[in-house]
Amino acid sequence: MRDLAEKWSVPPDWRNATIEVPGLKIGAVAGLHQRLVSGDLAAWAEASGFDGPAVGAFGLAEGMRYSVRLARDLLLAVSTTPFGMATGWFSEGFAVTEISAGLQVFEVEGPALDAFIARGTTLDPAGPPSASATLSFAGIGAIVYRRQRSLRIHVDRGLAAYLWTWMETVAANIATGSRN
Amino acid sequence: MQLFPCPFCGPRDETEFHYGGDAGNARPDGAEVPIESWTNYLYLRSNPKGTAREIWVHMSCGEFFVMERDTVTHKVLSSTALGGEHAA
Amino acid sequence: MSAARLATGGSAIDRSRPIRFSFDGASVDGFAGDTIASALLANDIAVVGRSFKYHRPRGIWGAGVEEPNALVDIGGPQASPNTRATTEPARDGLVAKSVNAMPNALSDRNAFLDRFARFIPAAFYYKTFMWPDWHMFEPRIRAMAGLGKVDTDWTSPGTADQVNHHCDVLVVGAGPAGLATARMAAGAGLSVTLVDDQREPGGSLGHRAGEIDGKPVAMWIEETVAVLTAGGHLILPSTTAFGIYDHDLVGLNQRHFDGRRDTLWRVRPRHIVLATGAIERPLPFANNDLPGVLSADAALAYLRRHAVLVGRRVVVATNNDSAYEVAAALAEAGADVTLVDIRRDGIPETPAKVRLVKGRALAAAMGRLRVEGVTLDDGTRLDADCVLVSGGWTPTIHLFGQAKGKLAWSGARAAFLPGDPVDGISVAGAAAGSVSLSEVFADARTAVAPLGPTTAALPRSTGPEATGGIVAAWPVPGSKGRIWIDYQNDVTVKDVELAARENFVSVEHLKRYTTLGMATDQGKTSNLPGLALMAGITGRTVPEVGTTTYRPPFTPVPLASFAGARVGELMAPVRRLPLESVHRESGAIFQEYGGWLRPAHYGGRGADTDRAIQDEALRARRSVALFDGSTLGKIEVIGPKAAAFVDFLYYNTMSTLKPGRCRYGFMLSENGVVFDDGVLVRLDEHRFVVSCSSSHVAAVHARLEEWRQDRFGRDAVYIHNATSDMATLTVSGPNARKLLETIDLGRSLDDADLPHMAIGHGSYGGDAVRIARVSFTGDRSYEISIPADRAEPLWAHLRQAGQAFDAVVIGLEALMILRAEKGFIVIGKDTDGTTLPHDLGSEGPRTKRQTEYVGRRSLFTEEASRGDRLQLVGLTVPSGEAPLPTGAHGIKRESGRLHSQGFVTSSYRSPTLGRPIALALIERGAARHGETIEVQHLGKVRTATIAAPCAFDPAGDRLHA
Amino acid sequence: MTRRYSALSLFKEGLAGQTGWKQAWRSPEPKPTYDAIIIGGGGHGLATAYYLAKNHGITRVAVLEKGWIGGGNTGRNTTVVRSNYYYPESVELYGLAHRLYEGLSKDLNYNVMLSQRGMVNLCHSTAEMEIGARTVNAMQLNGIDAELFSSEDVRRVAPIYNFSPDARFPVFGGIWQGRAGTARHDAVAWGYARAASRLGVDIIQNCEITDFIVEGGRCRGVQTTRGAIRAERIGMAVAGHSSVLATKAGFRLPINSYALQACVSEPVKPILDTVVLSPGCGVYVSQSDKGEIVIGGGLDRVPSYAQRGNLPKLETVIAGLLEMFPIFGQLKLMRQWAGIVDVVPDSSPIIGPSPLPNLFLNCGWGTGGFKAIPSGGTLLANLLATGKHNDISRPFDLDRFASGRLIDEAAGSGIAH
Repeated sequence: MRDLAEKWSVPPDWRNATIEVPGLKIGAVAGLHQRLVSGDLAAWAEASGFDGPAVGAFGLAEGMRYSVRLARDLLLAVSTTPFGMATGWFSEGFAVTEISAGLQVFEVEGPALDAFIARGTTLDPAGPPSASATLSFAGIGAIVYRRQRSLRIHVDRGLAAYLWTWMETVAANIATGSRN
Repeated sequence: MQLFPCPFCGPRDETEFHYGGDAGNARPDGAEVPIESWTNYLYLRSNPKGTAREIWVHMSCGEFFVMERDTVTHKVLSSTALGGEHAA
Repeated sequence: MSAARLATGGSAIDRSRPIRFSFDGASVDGFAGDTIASALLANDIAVVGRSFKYHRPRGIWGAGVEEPNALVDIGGPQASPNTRATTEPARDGLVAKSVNAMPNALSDRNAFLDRFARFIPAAFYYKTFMWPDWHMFEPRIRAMAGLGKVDTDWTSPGTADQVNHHCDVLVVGAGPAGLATARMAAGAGLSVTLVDDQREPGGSLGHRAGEIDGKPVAMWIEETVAVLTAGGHLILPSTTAFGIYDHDLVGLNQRHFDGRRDTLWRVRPRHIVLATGAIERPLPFANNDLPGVLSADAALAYLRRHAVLVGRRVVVATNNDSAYEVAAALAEAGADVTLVDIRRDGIPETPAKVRLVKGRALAAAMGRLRVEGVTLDDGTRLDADCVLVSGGWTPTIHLFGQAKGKLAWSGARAAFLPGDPVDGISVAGAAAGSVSLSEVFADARTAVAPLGPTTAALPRSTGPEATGGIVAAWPVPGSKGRIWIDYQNDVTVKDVELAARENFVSVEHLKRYTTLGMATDQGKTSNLPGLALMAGITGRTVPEVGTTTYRPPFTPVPLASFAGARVGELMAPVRRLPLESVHRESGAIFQEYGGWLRPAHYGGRGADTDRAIQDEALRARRSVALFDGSTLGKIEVIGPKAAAFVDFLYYNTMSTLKPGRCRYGFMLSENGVVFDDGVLVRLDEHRFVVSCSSSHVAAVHARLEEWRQDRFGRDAVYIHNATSDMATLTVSGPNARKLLETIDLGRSLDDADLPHMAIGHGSYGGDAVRIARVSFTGDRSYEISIPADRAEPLWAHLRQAGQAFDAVVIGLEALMILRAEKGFIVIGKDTDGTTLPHDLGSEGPRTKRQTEYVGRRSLFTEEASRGDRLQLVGLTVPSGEAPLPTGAHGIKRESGRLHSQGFVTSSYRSPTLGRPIALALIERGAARHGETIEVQHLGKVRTATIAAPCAFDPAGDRLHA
Repeated sequence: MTRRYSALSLFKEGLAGQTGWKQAWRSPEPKPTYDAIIIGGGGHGLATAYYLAKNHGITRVAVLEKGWIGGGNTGRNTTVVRSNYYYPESVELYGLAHRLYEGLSKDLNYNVMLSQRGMVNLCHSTAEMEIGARTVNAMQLNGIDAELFSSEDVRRVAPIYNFSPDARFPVFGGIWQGRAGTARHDAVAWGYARAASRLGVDIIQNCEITDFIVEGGRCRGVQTTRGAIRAERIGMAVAGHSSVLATKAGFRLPINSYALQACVSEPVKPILDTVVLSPGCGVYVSQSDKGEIVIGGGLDRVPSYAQRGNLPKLETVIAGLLEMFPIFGQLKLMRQWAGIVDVVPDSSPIIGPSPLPNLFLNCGWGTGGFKAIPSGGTLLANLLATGKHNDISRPFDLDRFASGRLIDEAAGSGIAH
């Protein structure tokens, strides 16, 4: 029986992994605190101080702590500092679960960003806003929004290596296409 | 490639959705329900050629909703969140 | 010499860049800008291929995508069988070979088949080869099949790029209609994407005369392209719109000529303009398939674009006005031209230096390997080395048809035109039946009108205008000689007559019976003449006969374009463990299990595999084992009605579970079948964690979400899938607690504080950890869950501390042995899609539970209550025998035949017990412990004795040892 | 009399310009009454008519076809014939069809080009090999010519498969059935039509059912676009549209209609001799006698009656194909189409009386109807002639959904659903 470790590429060390081609720079974002929050989102906002609007697909997230809308009653709270709140059920009507280690975050930037997006999803980034930032990207479910001039992608930790290989392939395609 | 309107997210690619059966197919509860009712619930389908009312789930955001569409022309007629909530 | 390159001219070729390629082994010279076809013509290579069935010699017919004859196999890294020579750029060093010809197109050893043509008409194979048996004949017939050859040594030069694209207006075709439409749409402030399958824009303007806004057409094209480019609009040359799919998604295939694979574009425009032009039809006359019979328009294209004069003594046959410009141009270029028009009246002025024969049609072309002359229908014989025909124009409305647009028959145009408008799609130019540039530009205005006012002026045709003036000249029944309708598939008038005679009169029957229109050109030149002939034979009108369905792709599209990057690793992703790198360093051998890449065992390759696994299992029982169980599902159910919710979702009552405790249970499908099993953890009053099987996480999550929204209400309970947030490290074995007590986990591990089936909270290195005392091995076990990105130090610590206890790291294979010794099942392995909970010995909830749960009613059907259901058992084998093969069936002998009475689901050698063990699903098995049955595998029969599923520590003492 | 088909008659006709052939089937005007009506002029309907006449001597039979015969799934499928099933009930059903196929060309005097070049269902892991063994053992017990192939065996029958160690879905082995293969789909429909017509059956094309005539609680005939046609025994075999007719007849079926896509490459010289199915890649593939690579995959995701191909599914299927056969990366897609299939929860057909007396069902074949045409016809003919099941059709009655006795081949492969 073949050892499949030989077949599947070794997942990179996210601490220093980068993809760089003309027009595109891709890296992993470390150290973000992330939580899933469901239920009465207004009550959550009041209790937590996450009071900005929750961004949808390709929305622009701003600040040190922000919310990304995943579903009608579900959001992802993202912060560069610890939350300082418990998880579980809150009598105010919301539920909180830790997910910091569960979602790997990548950041993509550069003049070829539009070309990169066009290869990842059929959703039109210039189209009408779409309320949830979860969408099918590179053939898998992902959370996709903008942060400053780059694109942030959160993906299930188990699929991060797949997305990385996909991004390497696509970045190479974009680079070859623009060279010709 | 069809575009289905998720009541929450708006139009998304058909690959983000999963079909969930006939709308209005109420589940009869209990170990004693007549087997005909249970069989109807579990297996029998309207499967209309033309306008259909169906349950769909938008797998990206997890929304279950009712969609009316034409099974021949693939024209989407409406989509409504379960519980009567509509997208803002 | 008949065809030749002229000394000057040729708008498409660059005489400063000569190229050389090979065709059928011969060297062919050309210039950059040549197609393979134009270069072959320039070298007077008349026979370029052989037809599919009769192996008739065939020459180039057209100059575009409609080409039925000139197919070549291209070799090398860009290998592509059946490539149209008329659209393939000639490139230096390219190797092309004719298809379906052995050894080459000129002298094909199967050419003799044509002499037997009368015995092998359309569909002859249905009528013969039945005796003695089709199998006797098929291999030889099969060997004749196909056109080009697959290069078996070829390796892929990479994957195709795929791009999603959005725009306001997609214009298909960059001829006069497309260019005008694009420019006016751009002037309306819309984003425009303009695609064309040629390398240069212009369409028919590239070789037809005209003048726009007082300028030569070339200038107008250049200016229009410049306006579009400056406006940031996308122009894609060498790009074919091959299909319109649901909700107006348009598929494009873009060719590159730099070694890259083609690019697939998925375009979602707000509006589509089809400016796809029209394709010239052949005329019916005997031997109309001879090399040297060309489309008149193609001859003009070769002349003006490639400076190739296709013949010296040229007969131009026509039923419409468009061939007059061709005749004039060829005469001008030095050919001796006779124009034969079937019409007598209403015809254009005879061009200079052209002989006109009016009111006459061609009866036959003569010649063996190429045209040597023609006879007219009055018997007149004309010498010729080339016959150019124009049977009228078929608008290219494939995409309109694909979009379910209805077609309308136009007698005046002798063609189907787009009928009732289709939302979101306009058709303009020749595709809409327009002939003159003025009409074409009027179409462009109509096409963009619904899109809003435009600042761009409508172009004006200021030169001579083309006229139509067609008199239909369809093939007619009873014609003399062999008249080809479908060139590539060798369908003649007689074949269509035969189909009609045998009642294959429906247009779809005609197509399938004769194969008309089913060749690689998909009938672009043959469909309309074929159905017009069927109309003539059956006394119907052409629209009564109707057309066949238009299906994608418009022209063949490389399979690689559809696959895109989905090759190898990217074709179907596997999930990766947080500790994969650590396991790699530890020498783990990985396998794929349920969509995860996981260590199967550590060390031991090839022949040593089994020993390594046995060793891991044995040592796990002796002292303590470490196992990475991170794939186990961890779906949180939180909310005020969480307890009622899990009660409904599980077969077992779960609401009675106390906070801090766990319970094993089944989830059923509504048909009662066991869908998943696992441990439910109750963290507190309102919070549960569903530990589902690794491969079922997504499906279980979806089920929970569905019942939540559909039955319990959105605010009753919330579902969070946190599976990947934590790694789960399992410590199992008699010394499990001792090992863990050497590590500070921030809490007591005393059995009073953390009994079996309880969970406790602790910490490690500042991180909160959750410790669950559940066991899949039957030994005392602790599952420690820690944030996935912090698991590495704990794992290292466990391994280091484990050395004192002779701890062993085990992979999934050893775990499978350990759990099977205990009779613990794996869903989907020890169960199938018919297994009900009571088949697995779990009868309690079915008989006792009074509350509702998923799948409940299905447990009381006639089938669910049968006495002879397959039930989970253990199987033992006689001492000294090898393990039973998994998948072997228990058999019984009834009425002289063998029947299955169940099968082996799991089977291993147990190192601890020193004997094989097996789990099986056996008919009435639960009541048959001790009974010996026969077991068959691949024809061999053995015996086995039915036993309880649990073979090791049935009392469960080791959980507490 | 229709001329008998043979090499000799073809030769004689060749000398006479092929002008002496008669209609393959007659196209008569419908009569007001028949002994039996069969709705649906596909393979199953035409076969039913043929076997009614041949096996039961009932020749006053009309086959009513909405469009043109063989124009539904019979003319749209990927032509695989096999009987490698797990459960004894399925083996009886498909085994009967397979045996009838083996004699069909001679029986019908129409060459249906049954090409028994074998089929392999690949196994891509140890776990799949174990299921493969379970399946092969069950088939062997049920009398099917199944073998468990090793990876070397697979290499022998499909040498161009991707045997690279880096293949996404490496081959561990497979389930082989040597008698499996393909048949020419159109010829099956036309052969049955010709043979049935010769026995007196009226084949009425362009005749759409608009309603059922129900009197005294029983079905007594049908209203059609060509007038009322009455009979006391009515069978329906309208795969893909079964629910539409059921609705007209006043009942529902456990069926959803889905598009099943298929596509072919351009024709190339022979390169693939057998039928190969890869569950991992989600593709089955063969090469036709014309040289086209014939490609099929799973169902579309969206219930539909639109007979058109769709892009996402096509992309998935082609990606799977190229993973199986990387050298097909040279080829081009020539044609893409779709048929509408009846999808039943247990993926087995429904054969038997309908809730409306006198109306009998032959539906629910899912993606596998073509291979079952001879038995579907035989069994529906038996039901129409006798009003009763025989042992082979009994397990496939509609009543299995209430009793729970489903015949779920996917379940037999360990799939819980």
